[in-house]
Amino acid sequence: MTEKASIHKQLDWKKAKVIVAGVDIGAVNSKALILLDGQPYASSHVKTLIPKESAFGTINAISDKTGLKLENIHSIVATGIGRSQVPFAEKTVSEIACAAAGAVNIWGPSVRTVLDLGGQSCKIIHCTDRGRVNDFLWNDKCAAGLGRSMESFADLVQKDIDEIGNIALQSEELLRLSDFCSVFALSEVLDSKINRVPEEQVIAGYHHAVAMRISTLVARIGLKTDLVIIGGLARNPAIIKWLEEILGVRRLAPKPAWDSTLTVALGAAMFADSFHRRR
Amino acid sequence: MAYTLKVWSDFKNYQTKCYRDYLSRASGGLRCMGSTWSVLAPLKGLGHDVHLIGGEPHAASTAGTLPEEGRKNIMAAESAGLGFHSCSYLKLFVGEVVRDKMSITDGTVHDGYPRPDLIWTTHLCNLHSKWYQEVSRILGGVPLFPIDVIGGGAAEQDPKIVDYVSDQMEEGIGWLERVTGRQFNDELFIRAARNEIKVLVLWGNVCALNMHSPAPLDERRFIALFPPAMVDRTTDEAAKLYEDLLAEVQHMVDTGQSVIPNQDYRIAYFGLAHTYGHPEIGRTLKNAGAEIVASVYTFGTAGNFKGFDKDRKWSWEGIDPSWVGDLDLSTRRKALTELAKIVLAWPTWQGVRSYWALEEMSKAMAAQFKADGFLLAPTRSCETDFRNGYIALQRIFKDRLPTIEYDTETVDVRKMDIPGSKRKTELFVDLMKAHKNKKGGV
Amino acid sequence: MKKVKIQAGLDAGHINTKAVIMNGREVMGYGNAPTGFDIVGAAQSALNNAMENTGVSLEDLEGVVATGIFKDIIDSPSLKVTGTVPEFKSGAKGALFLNRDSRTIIDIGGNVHKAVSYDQNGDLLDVVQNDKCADGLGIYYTTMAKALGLNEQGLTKLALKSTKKLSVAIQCGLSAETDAIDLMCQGEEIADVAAAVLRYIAERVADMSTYLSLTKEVVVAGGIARSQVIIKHISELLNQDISVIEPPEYVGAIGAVISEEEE
Amino acid sequence: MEKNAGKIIEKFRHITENPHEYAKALKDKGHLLAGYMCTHVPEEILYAAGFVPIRILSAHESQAMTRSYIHETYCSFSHDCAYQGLQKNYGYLDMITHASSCIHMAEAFNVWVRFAGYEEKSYLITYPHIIHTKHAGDIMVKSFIQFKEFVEKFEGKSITDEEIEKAIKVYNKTRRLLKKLWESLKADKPPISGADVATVSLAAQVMEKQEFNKMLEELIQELKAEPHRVFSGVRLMVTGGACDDLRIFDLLEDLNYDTNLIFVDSCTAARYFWFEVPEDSDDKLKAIAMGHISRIPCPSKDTVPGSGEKKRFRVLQGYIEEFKPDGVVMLYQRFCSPQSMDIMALKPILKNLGIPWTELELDTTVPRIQFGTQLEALIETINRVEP
Repeated sequence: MTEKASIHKQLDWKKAKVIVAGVDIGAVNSKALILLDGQPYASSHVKTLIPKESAFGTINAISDKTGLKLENIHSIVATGIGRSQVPFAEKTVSEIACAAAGAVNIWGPSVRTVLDLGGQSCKIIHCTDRGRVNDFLWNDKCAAGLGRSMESFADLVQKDIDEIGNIALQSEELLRLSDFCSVFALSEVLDSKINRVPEEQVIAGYHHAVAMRISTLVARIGLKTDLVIIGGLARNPAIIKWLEEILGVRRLAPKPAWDSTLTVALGAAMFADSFHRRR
Repeated sequence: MAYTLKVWSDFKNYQTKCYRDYLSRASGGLRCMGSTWSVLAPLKGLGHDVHLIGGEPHAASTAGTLPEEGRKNIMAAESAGLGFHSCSYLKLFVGEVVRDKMSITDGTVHDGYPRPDLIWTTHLCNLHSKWYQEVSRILGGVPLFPIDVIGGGAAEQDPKIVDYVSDQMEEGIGWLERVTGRQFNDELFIRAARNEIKVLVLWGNVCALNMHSPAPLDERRFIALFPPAMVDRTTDEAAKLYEDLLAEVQHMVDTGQSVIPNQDYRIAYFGLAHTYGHPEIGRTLKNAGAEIVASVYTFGTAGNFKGFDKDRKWSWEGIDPSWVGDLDLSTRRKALTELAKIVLAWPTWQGVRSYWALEEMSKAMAAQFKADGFLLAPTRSCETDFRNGYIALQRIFKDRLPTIEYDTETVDVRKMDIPGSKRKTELFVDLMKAHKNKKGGV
Repeated sequence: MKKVKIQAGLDAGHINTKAVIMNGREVMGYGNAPTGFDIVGAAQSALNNAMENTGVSLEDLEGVVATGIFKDIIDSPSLKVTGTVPEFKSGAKGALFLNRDSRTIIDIGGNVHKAVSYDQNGDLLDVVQNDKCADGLGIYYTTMAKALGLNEQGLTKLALKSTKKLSVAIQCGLSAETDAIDLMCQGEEIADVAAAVLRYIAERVADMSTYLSLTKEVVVAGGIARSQVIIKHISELLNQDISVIEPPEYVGAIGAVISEEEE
Repeated sequence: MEKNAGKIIEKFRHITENPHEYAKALKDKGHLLAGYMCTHVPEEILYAAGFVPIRILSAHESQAMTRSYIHETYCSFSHDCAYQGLQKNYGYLDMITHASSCIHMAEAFNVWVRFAGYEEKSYLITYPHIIHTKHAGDIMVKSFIQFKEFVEKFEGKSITDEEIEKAIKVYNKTRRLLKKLWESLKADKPPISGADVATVSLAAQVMEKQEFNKMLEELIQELKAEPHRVFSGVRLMVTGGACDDLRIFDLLEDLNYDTNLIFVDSCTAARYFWFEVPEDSDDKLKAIAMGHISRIPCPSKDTVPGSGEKKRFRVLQGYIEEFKPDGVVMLYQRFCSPQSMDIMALKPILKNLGIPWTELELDTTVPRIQFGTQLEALIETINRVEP
């Protein structure tokens, strides 16, 4: 199971009064985040295979590096699609509420819309300056799996998932592909080879189609600024570029101190913190 | 040598004139919106200055003349919340209301959506009835009167349905008077009624002439020639247009001329316009001399034929136009009853609720138009008979005639299966060749 | 005595390009390569692969017959393409050559699937191809194997251990995938999820084949046909025993050579 | 000892989950069974002729074999109902009927008639698509007369007015009892769970009505004496299309937060029985038609002539006032066209009433986790949850 963990060297969990954790089991990746007295201490990323195993995987990745064990953590909240498979979680909170809380914590109280581009689903969340959700929209079934389909697309064109966005940005022109669903788009990508369409135009075209589909979903619930974009696809520069272009709104830039894919796990950790304090 | 129709430009100008008059509210008249699948003549009882716009022909011609504009309208409708699987004609039309713009057949885009005074429409499929409900809602409540036509096989021979439709139209006339504050003029209404029935009968005759070999017209021409019968078939000009067209096509038949001289393979077509018309797919058919000579969409959306006889056998032969002149339309009720019957007799209404009617019509089309192949193009997210029952039709035709089915869409190219349709069209041509060689013993 | 002629068949499909080298009507050896985006390159390496496996050099080849979706694209001189054959014809000819009693071939390709019925000479009777929502069965098969941390054969082995019948949505690969992941997150056994995934593929293929009047022997081709779970389920749905042609991936390439050879 | 109410509910649930077992038992007792697809069928006519009307429902197991009969973007409820016919799972039905409503269910009915051997044992009732008008009533009467003639010819026995009146009274009793059961959910702490009430309503559509009335009367008595399950949580109201999947109703009350399912506006629940047929009128079929006109309109039958308004929303706002939901769950079949248009118009109304909502796209399968997350996010929105 491929995993990676990053630790805040200056902090020492043995000295912390309150240790809480947020565990976000996503469709494609699972993440965990540890807070020591509200300070981010350790985080881990693990590829999701069997949700239960990935849950333990996120904690083990951290304990291997820090010695921090499950029993040392005062309160754990699980979220994400696999949250019911985290036996050691005290409570679960939806990834919608966690995304809003985490986003406002990272980007500040001006955030009003959080666009979560997860592996399997895409959610648009309206929230208050205190990170409370007041409205949200889940993608319809035909727009499912936009994140995972990007991985299938990368395999089809034999490119690495982390570079595919940059390749897309290099192409001025783009092949117009169906922005209705990924099955149609992927099938048209294959058939585009008949007309010998240059590869970067196909790659740019696919990114544009995904961005169009997401922007239609955003428009259905409305976009209130400031906008924050999180989730796996948020790391793809071409998706961000076209989303900002189509929506006519620039998102808040990612904070250097924060990996945006940890936003939901942070929200869960914040809930764990407040549950612990209220105990 | 391919024949070019003389009446071509008259048809284009007529449709654009209707739009212009509607937009400019020519002579201070009334703007009436609605489905062109409803009876239109009652609206003309309100005066000489009544201008119509119909959802379906407007969406179809916008997609044809301004595809990019059509695409933006569809996206705007989806962004406003219309279902991703709703009919694309509907989304294109409502998208214009959302964007506050309207495209015209002469390629211009008019800023500011012209608000209709009233909506007179029909309940054909669930989307039809709701299409204009949505327009009325977005525009803050335009008065709307829906006629529930129900439809179904041989409905025109079912007195309870004919009376039901006539009763509603009779009540609708009272509503029209209340909403417009105008006095209903029966003389104008009956004149419009006769024109409406005449145009529908004339169009049926034009289509029936394609039974001949060589067939004078093809689907591409039918697509361009039937919109006026949709937009406003109640005027004297419309009746004249179709009389001239019938005369010219009759002349083509008498002299053996055709717009498509090379017709090695005659195709019967159940589906909407837009995929077979795609350049790549159209070229495959043209290179093989395969032409669509009969189609339920262009024939049956606003056209009448002999239709069902007593024992429910269907015929695509035209009705003798002189029958229209002898029709007794002396009272409002009689005119409404004849109008109800003529609309209920449309092939498209027949197939909506009755699979047996769809089967009879398709078998008759294959036989009477001497088809070499049957092309089925169910329209994604369309509710009427442009999808209902098509899939199962393959089971009926499989052993009789080369038959293929592929996914198309009214106007939304995103949901069309261009690569798949191209492959299936190439296969279709091969199957027709193989079938003809085997049959011909070559 | 017919002069013995060494030819190659190249089946350039959406996902994989398959090559076969034949001496007259006798198969000498195979080669393949993922199609990717460089179609000519993929055809070249598939052919090179086959040449290496058979020791036949380019000069020995009297001709290369192309078939598959990209048959008209692989026209570079270095491939010496001498003719092309439509996919449904090469499928029928190849199936008949490998199994004399067969009259219908179900070909599950990487992206599209089709069924072809033919007479005793391999001449076309009828063909049906899948609808767009059912595109990408091959892509879905690979994606789901990867999502469960396995390869394709591993997915089938795992599915054999299934004990509980689960359902995934059936409209398209995307819906089936969404439901499969939801089932895993509900804590369902991964073997049962794998079985539901394979059932989805079998149902889509079987459903399409019901258009043809399946009388005589039905055979299945395409890489996915190696999954005996899918084959078993297709034959249950069609209540017709069906057999997998050996080797299932190369029926098209072989059929291309046979069609040209019979001309 | 398990409380009596619980036992009756368990019995209802068993019948709803094993409708074939129950129907075959009726058949063995000599009953004639008539299947119907949509609830616009005048069941009283069938009941008066001695038939037990049984609604054809889906089996919640996904299959693709109907994709070569019906277009793939038809709702999976129509696909599954069609599949039941092809699989002969309802082989015990003597006859099937359907009143034309949405086009997806029309296709499901057509598959039974054309390909599942019901050509001679079926009847399509011509039914209006705008139901709240006088003209709709007129054509319904004429249609019902023709349907009655078909049933009489099919059975070789005439149907008397007395038999129809008896049927009307039995069915009205079912409607009153169901309404009373649902109205018990208005309480802050309802005596019974919404999921159980939804199960009982679904059972009504597959059971012999007099037997059903007896069981439901007993249940209502038991509940008065001893509430079955009492708690007060976030009140959720469902509005949408047909939903015959009990797993959905169970999920609505099996979340990480306490919830009460307090109302379901769909044809598998309230729209089926929230009306009555006038009793003891001299024209029985006209009375049935008057009852049908007063129903909560199905989305495929809802355009008020003159304004184009959707009458269902007016009725829905009435239920919102009576049942006081905290949130609304829009439940509709994927690909359903009438629903997708209604939802657009319903959202602004809910916004004005300040009631949050979420949409669940129904399919053969229930993605419990995704739906659970959406519902919990809705509750977190209602409960104004923040860290």
